[in-house]
Amino acid sequence: MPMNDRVAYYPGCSLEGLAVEYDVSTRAVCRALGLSLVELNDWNCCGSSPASLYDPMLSATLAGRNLLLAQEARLDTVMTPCPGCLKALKGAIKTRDAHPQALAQALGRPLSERVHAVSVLQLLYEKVGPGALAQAVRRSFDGLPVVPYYGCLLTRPQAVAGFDDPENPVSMDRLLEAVGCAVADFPFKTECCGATSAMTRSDIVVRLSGRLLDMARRLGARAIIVACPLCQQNLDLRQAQAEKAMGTRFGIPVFYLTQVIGWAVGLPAQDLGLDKLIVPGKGVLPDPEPTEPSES
Amino acid sequence: MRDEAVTITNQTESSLRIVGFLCNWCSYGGADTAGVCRFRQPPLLRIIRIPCTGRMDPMFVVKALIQGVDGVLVSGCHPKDCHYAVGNFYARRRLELVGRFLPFIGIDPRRFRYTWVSASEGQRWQQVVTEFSALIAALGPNPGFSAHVR
Amino acid sequence: MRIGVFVCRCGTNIAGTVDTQAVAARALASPDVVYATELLYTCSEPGQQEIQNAVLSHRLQGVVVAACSPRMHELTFRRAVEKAGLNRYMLEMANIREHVSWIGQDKAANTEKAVELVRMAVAKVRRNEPLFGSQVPLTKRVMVIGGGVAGIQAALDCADAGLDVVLVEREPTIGGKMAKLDKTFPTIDCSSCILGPKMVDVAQNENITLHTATEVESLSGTIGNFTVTLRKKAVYVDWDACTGCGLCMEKCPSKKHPDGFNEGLATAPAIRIPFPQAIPKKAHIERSACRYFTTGKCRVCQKICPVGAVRFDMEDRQVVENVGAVIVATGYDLFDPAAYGEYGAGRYPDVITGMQFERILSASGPFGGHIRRPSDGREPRDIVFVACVGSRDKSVGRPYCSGVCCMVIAKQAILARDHLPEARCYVFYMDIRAPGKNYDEFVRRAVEEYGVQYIRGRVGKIYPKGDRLVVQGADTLLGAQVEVEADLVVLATGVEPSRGARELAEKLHISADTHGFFMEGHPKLKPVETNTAGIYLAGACQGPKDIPASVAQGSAAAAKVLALFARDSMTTDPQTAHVAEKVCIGCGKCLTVCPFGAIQWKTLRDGTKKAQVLETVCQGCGLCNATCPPKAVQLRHFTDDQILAELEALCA
Amino acid sequence: MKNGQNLLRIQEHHDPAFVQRVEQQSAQKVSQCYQCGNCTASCAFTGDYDFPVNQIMRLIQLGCKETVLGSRAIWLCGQCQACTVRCPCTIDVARVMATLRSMALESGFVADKNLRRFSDEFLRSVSLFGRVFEAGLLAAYKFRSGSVLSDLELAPVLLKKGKLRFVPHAIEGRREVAALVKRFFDAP
Repeated sequence: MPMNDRVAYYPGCSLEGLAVEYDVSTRAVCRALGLSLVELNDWNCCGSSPASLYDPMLSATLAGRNLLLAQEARLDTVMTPCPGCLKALKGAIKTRDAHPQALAQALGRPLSERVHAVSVLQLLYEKVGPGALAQAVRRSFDGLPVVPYYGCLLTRPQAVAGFDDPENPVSMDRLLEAVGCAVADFPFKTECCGATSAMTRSDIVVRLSGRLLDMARRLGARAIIVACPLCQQNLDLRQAQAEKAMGTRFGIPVFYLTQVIGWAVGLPAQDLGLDKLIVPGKGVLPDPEPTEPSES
Repeated sequence: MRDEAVTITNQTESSLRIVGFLCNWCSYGGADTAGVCRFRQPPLLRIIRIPCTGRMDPMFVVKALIQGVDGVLVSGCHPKDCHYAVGNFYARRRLELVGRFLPFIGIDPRRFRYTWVSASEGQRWQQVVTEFSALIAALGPNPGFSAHVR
Repeated sequence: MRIGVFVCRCGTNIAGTVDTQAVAARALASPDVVYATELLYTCSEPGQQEIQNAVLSHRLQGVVVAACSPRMHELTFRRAVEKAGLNRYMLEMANIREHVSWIGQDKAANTEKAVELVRMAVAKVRRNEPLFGSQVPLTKRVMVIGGGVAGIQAALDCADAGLDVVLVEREPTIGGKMAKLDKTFPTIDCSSCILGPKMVDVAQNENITLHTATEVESLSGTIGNFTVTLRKKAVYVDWDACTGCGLCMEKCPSKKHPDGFNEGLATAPAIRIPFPQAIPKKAHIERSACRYFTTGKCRVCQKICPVGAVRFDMEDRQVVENVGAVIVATGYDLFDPAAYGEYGAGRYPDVITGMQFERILSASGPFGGHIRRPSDGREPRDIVFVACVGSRDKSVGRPYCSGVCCMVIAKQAILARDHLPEARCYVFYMDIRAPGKNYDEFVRRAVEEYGVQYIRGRVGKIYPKGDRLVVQGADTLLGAQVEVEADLVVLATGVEPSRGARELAEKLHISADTHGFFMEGHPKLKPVETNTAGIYLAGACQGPKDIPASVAQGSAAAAKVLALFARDSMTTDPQTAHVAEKVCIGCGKCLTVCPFGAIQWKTLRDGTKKAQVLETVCQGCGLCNATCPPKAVQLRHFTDDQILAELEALCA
Repeated sequence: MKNGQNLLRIQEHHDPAFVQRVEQQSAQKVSQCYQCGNCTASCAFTGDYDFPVNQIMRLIQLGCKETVLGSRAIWLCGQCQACTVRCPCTIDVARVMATLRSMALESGFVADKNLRRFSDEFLRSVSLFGRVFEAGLLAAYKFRSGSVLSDLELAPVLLKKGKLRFVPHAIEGRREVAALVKRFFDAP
């Protein structure tokens, strides 16, 4: 993956609001691990699914404007933590490759072929990697049983995502193992949580998210680790709804991957937005006192 | 089918014996086919392979029943399908006579049966064995000719 | 006698439900048994080695192997004991797998049964004697019955190897079903272009004697030496004289008779050459259609024939051929769709069979290769194909899959779209079965490139509406009833055994399955053999088959014949009847019952007549043995003594 | 079929232009679908659909435009890509579903009014601020869809956690963004 040292950062609208802790922790972790993020100046909404509903070109245009901002800032790699935004950015790149002139016309400027987009997971996995991450650990999770939940968009479809396995991705597993988690083989890693129906059909979301929570509990997970703001909301914010619908209690905290890594490398709780979780997560986190990294 | 197969386990019944005379070209193969298909059958039958039912000497049937075998089953090729063209026609005539003769020497003719099963009819073989075994089990041990004489 | 008993575990196949160790241990209680053991896989090389070692070290004279069916491995173990120096007939098998371990779960009962079967086998082998076959010369000629593509291939392969071949065909020409086909799947090459040269090869090959319009009347003898009586049917034309000029066809005043080659879609004269590429290209008279034969007047053909070949007085005649092997390749016929009254085949002229559509597609067909409706000659716009008409249908006695129709439909739909680009093709199917090389891809092409609309479901009814037909079916994928209006409906009729197959099986002493397809020797390992040595199968007479499979089987059967004929003589099976002259009372009953004429009279010096068995003719059925009043005739290896010994061992 | 249509007259219902349009716009060849059902097997929403995905594909093959565009299924699709990833014919099924949704919207078949309301509110928010203002969007959507009470219990939780901002973040380029959006709706 060709990358400059500096990486363009596209948070996306969710990370300004409901997923503010994902934004905070992503910035903190990247800083701590030596990745220099440059937030795109005056970025706009990627258009998400409503734009593509009306017209795929509208989606490509809205997302494409952000890629242009990166290009103008002379940054080739645009990183976004949100898989929804990532899909839109990659969609724009696909449109650029398939219909370069149509996109250039819509944007008013041509989009360079060098610009590409990655997720924060891919960035951490490929730029830092499990080995280096293990070296940086100051608070080991010490065998905490967790399940990684990638969600449906992060690795699918493969032709768009171009990263990890579409059905059984393992990059997050490896990173979590590096920080000491006992990662269970989660069969619902990429199953849909129903996010698109969140606004219109909360019964569906609650059913699908409840299924994920139930499986996590069966596997003995004490936390679910996610990389998508919508997944996090459905599992965390709506956990109480799922509990009510299923007549049970889960009490499983749902962390962003960046929060877990941040805690492991010794970042303070306030830098990671841990207080923003609805299902409290502090209880499962290891000893707050960071230790010096082991020499090797 | 498998689960419906009769299992005969009780003490008296486990000592029951049926002897089968099977044509090598058809019924013996049919019994093999039933085995390959794992069609369960009661364990009473002991098979003797013969080249053709035309080889069946009526004496074999009589001797078996006199010596105390509880049932005799002869099985060959379907009529008109004899490997040796006509063997089973002769067999049919002779075996028909044997059946009629048995009551005269004091043997229940139901203890003797002949039938036609081809090499491909494993399921039919299972059915024949299961039914005949059930009949013999119902009839109980053959008192035997020698028992009458003594 | 010193007997060894070997009880096979067959992995867990036997040992799973039979205590093989106990069976071996208890075998030692039988008289003469000096050695008994269990083996893991007796048929494996180490297993056989172990038997041979035991034969030598324990000086065994008889061997009992308790394992699978003798139909499976008797030959294997016969060879094994022979290698150790025993006569191969000093071996007996107890079938404790197919007849015991696989059919019962009660281990105690199974073990008891196995013990008894071993005891019976021991009793038998104690009375076995070394047997030796004799050598008989082979007649190195082969008869191929059926001149379709399978038979043609078999005949050509044998002839190319230098064998004399007698090719027998019931119809006046060879070519079979393939000659009627327009194109072949999945390559769309022209059927007659690839078959035609082979037919010509048959005609030109000096090693092939061709009998067309000929049927088999009877067969006698055994492998290596069969005598086949043929009936050459009267064709009322002297084929030695006929040049195939076709003048008689032009002049024949009785022209309106259904043309069988065109599946009744066209008419033909009473005297006819079946089709232009016929081999032999000779005229024959259809007696029922001929004006002379029906009214006693006409003889036009006889008058105009330039070579005077017409012979109204011709009669059927018998021909006898001696051959060493027979290849049966009688092919198939197609199901008569009249059984499906709801489809109206026969009532509605535009509901036709797949073979009729094949003729319509053919340039040599009734419409010169233009697709037209039989009713009004109009080009159809909507063509519906219906699969599984007489296949996979228990209600019409055809529970099996015909195997070829899916591909035939795909081919015909593609060709229909090629001929009529405006036409729309619909296919009602239950499953698409396309397992051959490039077959599924071909079906996908029909769907994706040619836009053929496949609808998964059967057709319930076909009825006329105006000058069109309404095909009422189902789309089970949608769970909906559907209707398609059609101009032409093609029923893909199923494959069934050739007319008269069962009667032929009787004549040849081979078996047929419940549907009438000939039975192969073993479903996996002897696909072209029959249970009668020296008679082989090729093509669809054994079961539905497409062209490549039929051709492959034709070649395979030829290879079997060539392997048989690679030697000059063969060892006969010594399991034959034998007469004890001193006991024989000369009643002659055995001569009467022997189906093979293998027993003849022998006059002793004192003038008394005794029965004598011709061992090379005897087939070993034992009918004479069962018939003989004083039991003078005994079938070797299945003597009364041997069978009764088994019985007594069971009763002991 | 689920919608009560008992008899399908194949030719009458076949709209070849519809098939062509779906194939063109989605860049997928629906005739490649051989109805294995893997999409339906993999779909998280099958139970909520009026037609399972494989039947949607089948209906497209048959050119049943009204049934397809009028179906509820196309609006419930979550675009999770499970069907696309697993399709043995390599058809991008999710993209076909998305295409159908756009076509339905354009042709006036709107089975799910709420989704349309939400999408409209979303794009309105984007046009106004350049970014989505979540709190405003939620309130506007809930109000317009008349489902003010649903998910009401979530609001206090979010408020307590400080996750709902009440002031939209308007970007400098918001007019540029609004123009981008507007052009697509003004286009003929």
